[in-house]
Amino acid sequence: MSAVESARMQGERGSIDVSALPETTFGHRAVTWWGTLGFMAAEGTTLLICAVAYLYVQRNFQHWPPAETPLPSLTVPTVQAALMLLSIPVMAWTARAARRLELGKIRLGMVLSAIFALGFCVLRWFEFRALHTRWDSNAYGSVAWAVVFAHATLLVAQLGESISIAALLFAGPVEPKHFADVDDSCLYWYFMTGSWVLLYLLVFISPRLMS
Amino acid sequence: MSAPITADPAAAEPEARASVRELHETLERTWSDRPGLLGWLMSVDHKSLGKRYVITAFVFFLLGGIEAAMMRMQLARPESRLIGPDLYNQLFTTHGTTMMFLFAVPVMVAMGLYLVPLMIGSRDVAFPRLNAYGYYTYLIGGLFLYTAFFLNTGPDAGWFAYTPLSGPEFAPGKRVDVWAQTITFTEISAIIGAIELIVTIFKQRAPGMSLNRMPLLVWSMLVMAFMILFAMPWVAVDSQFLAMDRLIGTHFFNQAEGGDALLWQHLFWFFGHPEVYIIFIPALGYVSTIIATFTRREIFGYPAMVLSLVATGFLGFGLWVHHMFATNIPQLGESFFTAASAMIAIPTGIQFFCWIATIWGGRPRFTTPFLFILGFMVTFLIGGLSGVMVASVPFDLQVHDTFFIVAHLHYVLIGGAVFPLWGAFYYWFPKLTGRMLSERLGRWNFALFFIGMNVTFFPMHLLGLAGMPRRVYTYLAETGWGTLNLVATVGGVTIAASVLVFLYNVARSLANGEVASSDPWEASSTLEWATTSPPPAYNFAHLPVVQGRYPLWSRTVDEPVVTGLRTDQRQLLITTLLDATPDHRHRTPDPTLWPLVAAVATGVTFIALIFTPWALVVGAALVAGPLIAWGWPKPKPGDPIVTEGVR
Amino acid sequence: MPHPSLRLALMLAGLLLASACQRETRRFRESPPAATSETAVAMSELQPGPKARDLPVVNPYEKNAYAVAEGERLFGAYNCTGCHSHGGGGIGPALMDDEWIYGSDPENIFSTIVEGRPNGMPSFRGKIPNYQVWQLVAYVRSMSGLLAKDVAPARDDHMVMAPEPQRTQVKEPIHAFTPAAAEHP
Amino acid sequence: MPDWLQSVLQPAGPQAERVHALWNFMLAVSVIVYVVVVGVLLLATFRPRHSEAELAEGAPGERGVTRLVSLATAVTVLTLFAFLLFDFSTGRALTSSVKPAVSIEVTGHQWWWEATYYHDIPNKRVTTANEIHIPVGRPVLLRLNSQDVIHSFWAPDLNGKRDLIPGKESSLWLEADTPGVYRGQCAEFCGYQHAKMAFLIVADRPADFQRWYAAQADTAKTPTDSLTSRGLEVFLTSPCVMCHTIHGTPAGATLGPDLTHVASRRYIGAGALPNTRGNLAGWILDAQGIKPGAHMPPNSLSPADLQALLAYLGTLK
Repeated sequence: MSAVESARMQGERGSIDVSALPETTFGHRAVTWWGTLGFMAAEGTTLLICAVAYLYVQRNFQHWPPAETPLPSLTVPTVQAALMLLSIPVMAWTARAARRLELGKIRLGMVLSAIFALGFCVLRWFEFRALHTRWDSNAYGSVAWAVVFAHATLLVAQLGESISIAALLFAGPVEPKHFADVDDSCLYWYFMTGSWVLLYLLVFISPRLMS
Repeated sequence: MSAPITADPAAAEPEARASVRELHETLERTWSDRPGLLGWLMSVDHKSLGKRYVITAFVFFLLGGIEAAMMRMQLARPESRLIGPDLYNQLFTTHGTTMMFLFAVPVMVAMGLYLVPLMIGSRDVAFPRLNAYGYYTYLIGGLFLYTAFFLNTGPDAGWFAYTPLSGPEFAPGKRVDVWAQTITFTEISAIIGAIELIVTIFKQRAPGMSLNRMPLLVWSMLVMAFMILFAMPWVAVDSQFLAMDRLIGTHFFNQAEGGDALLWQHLFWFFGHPEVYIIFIPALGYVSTIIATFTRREIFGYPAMVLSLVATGFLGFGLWVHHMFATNIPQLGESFFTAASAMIAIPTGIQFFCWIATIWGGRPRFTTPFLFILGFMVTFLIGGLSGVMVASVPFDLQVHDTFFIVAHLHYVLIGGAVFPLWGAFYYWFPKLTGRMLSERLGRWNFALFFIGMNVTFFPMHLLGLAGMPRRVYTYLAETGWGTLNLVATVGGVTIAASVLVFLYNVARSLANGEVASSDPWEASSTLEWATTSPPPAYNFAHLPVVQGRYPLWSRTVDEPVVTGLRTDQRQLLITTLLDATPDHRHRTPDPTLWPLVAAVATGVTFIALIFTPWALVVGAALVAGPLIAWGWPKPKPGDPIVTEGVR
Repeated sequence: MPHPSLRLALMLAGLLLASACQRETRRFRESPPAATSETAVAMSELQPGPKARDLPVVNPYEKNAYAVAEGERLFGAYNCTGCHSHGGGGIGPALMDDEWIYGSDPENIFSTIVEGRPNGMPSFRGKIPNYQVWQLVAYVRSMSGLLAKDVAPARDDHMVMAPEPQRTQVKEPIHAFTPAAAEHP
Repeated sequence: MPDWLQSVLQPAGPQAERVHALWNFMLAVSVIVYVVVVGVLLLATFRPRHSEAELAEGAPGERGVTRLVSLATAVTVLTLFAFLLFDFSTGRALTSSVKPAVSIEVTGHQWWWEATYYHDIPNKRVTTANEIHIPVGRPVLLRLNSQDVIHSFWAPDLNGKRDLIPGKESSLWLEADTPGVYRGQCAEFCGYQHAKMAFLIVADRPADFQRWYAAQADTAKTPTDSLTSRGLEVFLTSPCVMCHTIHGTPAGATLGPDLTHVASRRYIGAGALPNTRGNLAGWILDAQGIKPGAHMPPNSLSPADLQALLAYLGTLK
């Protein structure tokens, strides 16, 4: 309660004057950060469920992938994963800039993130082809597509967010809170890329270890 | 007790009075909705949205009840030809779906969205526009289900929609797709509601309301929100798998192509069991609140109560397989889930004992809310005990999927959730509307409901033991089930009567009910009773400062209040997570139409998805527009604008 | 006189009702569709009085998902798969393409089933109730994409033999050419 | 309590008896718990407290209450523990691993039951529907499969239920103590006629069972008089032949129940109707009026043909 006490000192008698408190904060202090965290929890659960389905269905197959289905090819997904890891420091840099309220830098950062996200989406298209199976050929195809697709929705969402934030930073009236938005967007970015690395290991590497 | 915190114009000296009135007017201008229908549609106020949420959920409760009544009519006599199997299957499926997805969970979330900001002394939820989006998504989902139902496209594979019966081969047409998409709608709104509650409770508590001073209801809402966050996605994904199996020919549940019918059941029940506690835990919060008020005693053993809530929340995730005992699962697994299912009785037991201790120590006032709480304890206990019984595998294999289970689940859900909820309606109705409900009618409502509920569902225990399976549209006369079914139907009529009494009571009170003071129950302990009934758009003229678990009881004369929040724009006070010390001021958005537009776009997308997968592509674009418009800033003069080179 | 927008809404509702109900009704107690004599197609060109085209037969099941699903079930149950496989063909001709030896109209297929055809197609006269034949007709036509997507069956719970009717491309049905025309091309 | 057609409370086999004992135990304990808790609750609510003095004196101190609550919790835990012990012992007792006297393959269909008794000699193999005969006092193993959707096999008087999941064979032990007829029905929602998907388990004395088995293994008797032979013709030329088998005749379709010995069964339509000539006629002409949605189509037979058919089916003992 010390903060309350001190706040009361400066305020009029019997009241806490909060007019001196800041209006923009970052990280766990800000509500939007917690909101982002909430959505990450829900979407993370969704990805987890797809992974569970993938492993559950596996028990019905002698061969994984099934006999006549080739292994998923590695090139594109690996490039994708590498690119994602590469993008993390860029976003970290952007986040730092945002916390220092450096408009110029975060403009650059969000443009870069938009480009990255666009690249991810394009690569994702080829990742679907890299599975060498169709969603409707058998259960293996279904779960493999499900995992990759579920994560694709994150990519598309992030692409939309990056583009609109970038557009806002250039065109729109920038308010202080938008620095916090950029910061949260970076947080989401870590989740998006990090979760893919795991799913990449599951869908593209684990079948190799099995066969 | 003591005067409401809202500075009362009549109190202070003339000039002070003038300034106070000015303060109220400015706040009113800043926080109230725009006038007219458009303003109503644009509202992002947690109170007006919360009220709509509760009313919508209650309407769905009535619809579900009507379906139940029709089923009871059909089952009243053996070999009855009132309703054929086709309609009957749609009825019980829609009844279950409505009660679980359109009533029980939404109404609990709605009560939270209305009450929590008031109880923790804040002015709105964390993300008001998201809140509006969540509500409209839910509304569209519900309307969608019922439109389909009246178009003879009501889902007919059971609210659990087991594959392959719900799959593409055995469920032709679009009925099951309607079910799957309804689920998606309600999951989205529930998850949004959960995030709202978590963030609001974490970051917006009045100064001094540290975690260990949070009202028990707020605790229960917090636990419920976390359960929703981690349970709901399971059924959302599951139902999407089903929709894909039916629309684009995937094989998630097609045994012949390596899929698995049991995968459906595992994913469904991993949500389905926590669901029960999502419905039950907020009810525990109502019980604690109401008991405290009407015994004038602090709930005994606050730490034990909180720990029990949290424990229930965790254990709730460990029981899902006890819905699948009949499907050849390994012995070891069975034993584990039996033990877990029995264990969850312990935290509930602890809370029961604490409540009894509280009542013992106090002097109860037998108001309608308190009666409903007594009704809760007497009926729910039966459901709890039969719950421990069905945790046993051998016994469950006998009564699983029989009317014994129907009896059990209704004792748990009606006894455990609807009784407290009804108590809550009577308790908070004055706060929501500013008018009291009639106590006399309230007693009738309670008596009829209590009798009707037990007459309807108690015989079903025996019916189940006598071999009557669930979800049968009729039965042979020689089974001997006729009498008990008739009794149950009579009970159903009694329940209907009690509901009518309630509706009449509400109508009467709204028309010319006794006007409610800010604290009509005298001795309420939580902050929502510190402001007028109904609360002003801004909830509190000065945000309160909390000095105990029961702030209105521990209040002193020169109670400190919060000053210095801007009154000319919507500003919230954000406090720290653990001990709620003031941290910063948060600008919260003004009313807008975009959440509604976005919700409609979402709705169109999901409904179109029943017919073509391409709806996803079109829909994504369709939804993106409103979302961007929704987030795009419209600064007013005087708002800080950042320009190049800011530091 | 209701408000125009209201009238529009009512019209739309009516439309929805019509389509949805046609698709979703489950009619268990079937009386065979009217106007469907077992021999819907004349075996002879000659007819009394002035020459007139006989009216096309409407198969009420082609807008009803349940009936088409029943057709699919019967297609397997009565072992049509034995010769036609799952539409891919084998001993008998393929049914999922747009080639129709005896025409793709409902009445042509009906009489093919009831009367049988030379070189192998047996006659099911008296063995399959009329309404079930019409359900089979609807399903057979769905296999070559001649039915609305929201009515045509989706995948069944077996190994994938052929793309499910729901996603077959709609093709222009080739209409019946009479045996006479067949003899003198 | 009335004498139910099928009930958990009138066990007729060792498995059901054990579960019944478990139920009695749990019921007794639950009643005690309920009475005590509600009793204390009512006392707490209505105990006299006219004056502050009475209010205070009736209420034990903080520590006293804490002690009481902890005690109650401890009792709860112990009770649950007792439940678990009884439950696990019951569960273990039910998983017997003796050699079955008879092993029957039961297949669930929408909406009837097919039962096949395998035999070393192929033509001694018996297929019947909706009426399963077992020798009394012998452990019987059912191997459960489904042809379409999930069903659940449940004969409450004999044992708990077990789901029939397509593509996943499951098994269930049965044993009847006394000769008699025990009814059961599908317990997992399986579509339009889930309500009318019943079966009978007939427990015969071993000798009677052997006699029954021999009769069932036999082919249908060939019609002797003109009427019944006419009936057979009707059967073979009407839709009947598309779905049903009668061993010893050309009829060999397996979509519907095997009718080789249909006249020997007590019910038709999976427990929908007693097997009388009149009911059978109604069933043949308009099954949809009795079981809407079932796969048996209506048949338009001339009165003469119908009589002949009924006469013939009547001979299939």
